Amino acid sequence: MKFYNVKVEERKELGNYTLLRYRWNDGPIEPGQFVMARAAGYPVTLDPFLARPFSFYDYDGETASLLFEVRGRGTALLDLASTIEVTAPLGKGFRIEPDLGRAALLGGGIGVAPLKVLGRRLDAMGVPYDVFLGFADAGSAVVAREFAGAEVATMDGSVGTCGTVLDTFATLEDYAAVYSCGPNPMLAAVKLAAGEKSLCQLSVEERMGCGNGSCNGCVVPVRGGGYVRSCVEGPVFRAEVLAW
Amino acid sequence: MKFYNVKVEERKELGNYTLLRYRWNDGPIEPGQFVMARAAGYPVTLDPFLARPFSFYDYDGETASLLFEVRGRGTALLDLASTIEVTAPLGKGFRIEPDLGRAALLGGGIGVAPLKVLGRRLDAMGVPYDVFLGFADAGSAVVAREFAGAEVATMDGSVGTCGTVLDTFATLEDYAAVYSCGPNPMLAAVKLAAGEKSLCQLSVEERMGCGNGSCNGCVVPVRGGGYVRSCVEGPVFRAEVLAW
Amino acid sequence: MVVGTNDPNLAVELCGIPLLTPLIPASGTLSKEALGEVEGVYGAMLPKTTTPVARAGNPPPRVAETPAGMVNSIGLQNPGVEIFLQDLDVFDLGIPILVSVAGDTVADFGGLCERLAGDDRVSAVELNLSCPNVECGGLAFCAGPASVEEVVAACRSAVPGKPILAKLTNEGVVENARAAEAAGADGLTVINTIPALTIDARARKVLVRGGLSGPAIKPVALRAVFDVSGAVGVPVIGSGGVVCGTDVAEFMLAGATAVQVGTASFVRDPRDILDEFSAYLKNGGLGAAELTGALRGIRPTLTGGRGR
Amino acid sequence: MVVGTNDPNLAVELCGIPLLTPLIPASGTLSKEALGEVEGVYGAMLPKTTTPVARAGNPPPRVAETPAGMVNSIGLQNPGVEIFLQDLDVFDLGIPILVSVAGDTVADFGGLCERLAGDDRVSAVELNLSCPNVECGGLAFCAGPASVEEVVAACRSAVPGKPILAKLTNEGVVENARAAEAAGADGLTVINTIPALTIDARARKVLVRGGLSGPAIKPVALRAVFDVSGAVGVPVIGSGGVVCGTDVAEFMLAGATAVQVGTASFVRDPRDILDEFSAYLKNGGLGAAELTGALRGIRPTLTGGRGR
Ligand SMILES: Cc1cc2nc3c(=O)[nH]c(=O)nc-3n(C[C@H](O)[C@H](O)[C@H](O)COP(=O)(O)OP(=O)(O)OC[C@H]3O[C@@H](n4cnc5c(N)ncnc54)[C@H](O)[C@@H]3O)c2cc1C
Ligand SMILES: Cc1cc2nc3c(=O)[nH]c(=O)nc-3n(C[C@H](O)[C@H](O)[C@H](O)COP(=O)(O)OP(=O)(O)OC[C@H]3O[C@@H](n4cnc5c(N)ncnc54)[C@H](O)[C@@H]3O)c2cc1C
Ligand SMILES: Cc1cc2nc3c(=O)[nH]c(=O)nc-3n(C[C@H](O)[C@H](O)[C@H](O)COP(=O)(O)O)c2cc1C
Ligand SMILES: Cc1cc2nc3c(=O)[nH]c(=O)nc-3n(C[C@H](O)[C@H](O)[C@H](O)COP(=O)(O)O)c2cc1C
Ligand code: FES
Ligand code: FES
Repeated sequence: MKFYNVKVEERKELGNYTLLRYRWNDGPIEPGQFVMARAAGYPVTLDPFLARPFSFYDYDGETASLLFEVRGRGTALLDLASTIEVTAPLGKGFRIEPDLGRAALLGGGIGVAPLKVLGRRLDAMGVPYDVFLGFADAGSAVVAREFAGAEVATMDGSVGTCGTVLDTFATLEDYAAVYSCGPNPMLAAVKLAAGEKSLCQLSVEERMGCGNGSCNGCVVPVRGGGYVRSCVEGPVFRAEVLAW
Repeated sequence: MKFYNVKVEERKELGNYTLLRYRWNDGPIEPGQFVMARAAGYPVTLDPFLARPFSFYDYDGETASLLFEVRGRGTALLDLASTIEVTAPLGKGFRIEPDLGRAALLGGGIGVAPLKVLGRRLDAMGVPYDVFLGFADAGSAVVAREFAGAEVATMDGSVGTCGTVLDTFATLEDYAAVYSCGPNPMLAAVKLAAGEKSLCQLSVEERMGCGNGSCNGCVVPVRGGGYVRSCVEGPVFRAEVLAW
Repeated sequence: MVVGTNDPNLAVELCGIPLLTPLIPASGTLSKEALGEVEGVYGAMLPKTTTPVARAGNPPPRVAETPAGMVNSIGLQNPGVEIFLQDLDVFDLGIPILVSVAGDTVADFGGLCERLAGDDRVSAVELNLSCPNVECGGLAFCAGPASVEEVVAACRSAVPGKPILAKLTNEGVVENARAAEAAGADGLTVINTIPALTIDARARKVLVRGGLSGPAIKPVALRAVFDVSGAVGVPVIGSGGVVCGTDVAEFMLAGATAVQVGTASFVRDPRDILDEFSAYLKNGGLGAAELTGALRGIRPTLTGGRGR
Repeated sequence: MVVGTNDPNLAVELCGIPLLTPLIPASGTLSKEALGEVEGVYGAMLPKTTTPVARAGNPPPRVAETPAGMVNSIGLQNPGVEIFLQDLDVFDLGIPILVSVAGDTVADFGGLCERLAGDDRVSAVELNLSCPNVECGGLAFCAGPASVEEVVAACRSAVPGKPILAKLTNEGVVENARAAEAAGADGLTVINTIPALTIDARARKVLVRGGLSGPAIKPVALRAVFDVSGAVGVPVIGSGGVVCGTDVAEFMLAGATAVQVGTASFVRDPRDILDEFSAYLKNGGLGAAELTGALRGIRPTLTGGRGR
């Protein structure tokens, strides 16, 4: 897989999360697409060995930004990096059908990442939407301020409703489209809450080896049996496709 | 093995070589002793896996400095580091016998490293000495200016005599003591040139796993058969001890 | 010899098949989606192992990172040989296509080889005798020399017109290599992933039980290639942990005629690996073919090629 | 249980021998010169393998770095059992001393065990059945279950009063483990280094042919520990690539009763590894002994201890 060496133009901390911005004018980016990224250093350093998948948080045609949470060694190194290596945009993003009506954007934890650029796209297309976000605590919830008017919940109750993103709304029935990203268990719950009537799209989170379809590592079970690769068929899937 | 995390106080390029200076006031340093060092990052990064041995280039009681040549990934990373991890001084250095008379210091390539602090010690003890240095080319020979009055040779003849350090003198007979560091083949030649009469000490260069005697990896063959560990019995050996 | 010329000669011959470069994508590590990037990099194409009927593969998680490597447990997910052959043309980049096959029984292997025997698009067949993830497959009945010999012999007679390459696991590799050669294998691919396990200590559960690949296993693979190429006369294809041009050189010096790039293609552009290898050759004024076994003067004989 | 208390309980019992911590220095990776640093870190001491007579070891180079690991070919350099025992007191840090032995024949092993049988300083004997660097030794005649059983049986009767631990290589580890248990081993150390080779591509020569150790082999060692502890009833000591506290936890979750730290002690202070492991336990409100096999509820029985 080809990696591009890019300078970190801006590094900003949004509570527990880190935002990295870098120049990207090599082709369009769809909301929901992702990159494989790591701190620069190959081939001099092989650690971490694999690149990590990150959704695009924002994109203005000139610069793209990633928003991430430091979890293990890969993100720890990324957080310190002044130069990073990224792939071209990967995967299939959110499909937007402009004429459906009001949309709901649901994010769980760092799953909020792809919703920013998705919101921009919806604004541009004049699609009305509401944002519902769930976080572990206040430190993670800081990013919520980037989503004006969002309904927020935290597990520890320190900000907004006490509970998960699913506790931030009574029903999703009034929404023609539901777009969601977060831990898989949350997505399964969102799928249930969204029901059959709406167009529900979920950005799944699977471990990836390559990001370009080569390893068959990132699969999700699909209705009708078998598995498909979330890095090329996804990461965004229509809820009804997933055998969850 | 215990590693100390130290800031790089100064980084200076001496031609092809890099000098790194860091604070070290935790005990004395003998000329010829070495440290195991690597760019900081453990345990987050495991690359390179092993630390590398480096002789002390200089030491003023407050700060110690290393002089190194970038060869592979370990030194490449070290060259970029703003913080490094070093062990306490290791091994046995040069034994100095003040009353012997004039000494000859012979360095080959980066083997010049331990001769700087050795020279300081000889000065302090009032021992007269001459310095003979051999390098591959002018870029490596730049460091020679740190050794006033040194006889210099380069393989490509770009600086000083054309040839090796062995071509910079007619004979070593007049020297009561010979101190040398460089590639092992050069050391073997120095041993021959020094003959039996003088006190000849050689700082050998073997691959090391640990640096503290634990792995038995760094051995040199000794007279009388068998091998001894150069990291604890050396790296400086009396020439006659080595079965070269 | 290419001393002084500007681009070193990268060509090698594998079982009578001329390869423009000694690099081959390791089976299961290059999908059709990624083909666009590899024009001119590889000397032959080698898609993921195919089986008699479709396999859904193992449930996720299927991959886990490890120090300088990864553990995978894909479970040979593939559409089965018939659909595989329908789609094979997409892998046609104008270079020879090698096809990797695996089954649960000797009959499976034989049947697959028969199916491929008549297909002109297939230059050679690689027998995956070593997939550590299909408990009922590869390992189970291909663990020892006896079964290796049986499978290879069956395939040998099933596909008389094409070279067959036996892909071996590290465990017992030298005995298995001798058995494969005796049974008529034209070449050997050494090695497949090494059985391994990863654990998620926080969740206190097994993460992935599968095969280890990547630079971590390079020294093990190098030893296997060195020992096998010293023990057999057929060409050896190195596989295991190649991540840069020097690694390619090391495998060829150890005795490999060609070298597979697998996991590395997930984390680097394989073209960089070829460029680095090319620079290495240029530096030494060598051609790729001269490297094979140069370490000790041994060069596997290139006989046994049934090249078309 | 230690929930809520400030320092978790690190103690474990190995073949009836109480250990203050589950960490043990892997044989051949801790010399007397380095003992000063390890006070309080290890639950038992384990010096480098000793042989009937002195061995000079292999010529340098003996070590080479590899991705996330190293290959060594020391060749069991040691002064022989008599001098070893004369100097043994320096290894007395007030914790149990395990002694590793190796020989070229069954008689060698038996003789070494007899020599140790009467020495009260020795709490247990580890049989190095697996050193890949002594071609005429370990591997050569300890490759299969039959020879493993023979050696262990001989040692069992030679040293009736002390636990014996059979240290196994990865190849064929489960069968060899069953054979060792059947022959009376009280415990098993899994695994030793993995046969490997490094090449200097620039010089075009073999650099080191020996055994691979370090994080690179951790996933392979974890699988061996998991499979072996599921197949035998005696305690298993994990060895292979431990470099941090989480690694220790992973090995114990996989089924290890104690864990050896080898190569990591060259690149880190082993005390940090213990501290990290301690923090892991505290985090989960666990004691070290509770981890063993917790992954699947299996805990090796602690019978067979012949503790003094
Ligand atoms: C399509 C996609 C988009 C993502 N977008 C974002 C994002 O915008 N921001 C963000 O912070 N995170 C995102 N994630 C999750 C992110 O990839 C993981 O948090 C990250 O890989 C963890 O790496 P690490 O080095 O911190 O953890 P480590 O534990 O060191 O990772 C070890 C290995 O496991 C993999 N891994 C560990 N946790 C996860 C996980 N939750 N999901 C997938 N792989 C994992 C790593 O990629 C690596 O291969 C996304 C995941 C996917 C699949
Ligand atoms: C006692 C002693 C003192 C030394 N002092 C200095 C010094 O002051 N300045 C300096 O530049 N160099 C010195 N060296 C040599 C230095 O250790 C190597 O150049 C360095 O280890 C190369 O590491 P690398 O990552 O650049 O090369 P790599 O090829 O990446 O190293 C791979 C492995 O091989 C080992 N290795 C490679 N070349 C050598 C070598 N020539 N000697 C020992 N190990 C090697 C490395 O330590 C590492 O373990 C000394 C060596 C010894 C034994
Ligand atoms: C994700 C993945 C999938 C693989 N699938 C196959 C396969 O289908 N058939 C096969 O023979 N080998 C398969 N392998 C093994 C590789 O072909 C290769 O032999 C091994 O990974 C070692 O080489 P590497 O370290 O360069 O990856 C797979 C390896 C990986 C990492
Ligand atoms: C330099 C070195 C020397 C070793 N010497 C011995 C030995 O004498 N006896 C033995 O049983 N194992 C020996 N080993 C193997 C270790 O004890 C250990 O089993 C192996 O290195 C794997 O663990 P690690 O990855 O933590 O190092 C040695 C390993 C190394 C690296
Ligand atoms: S991550 Fe490799 S196929 Fe999706
Ligand atoms: S480097 Fe380990 S004993 Fe000298």
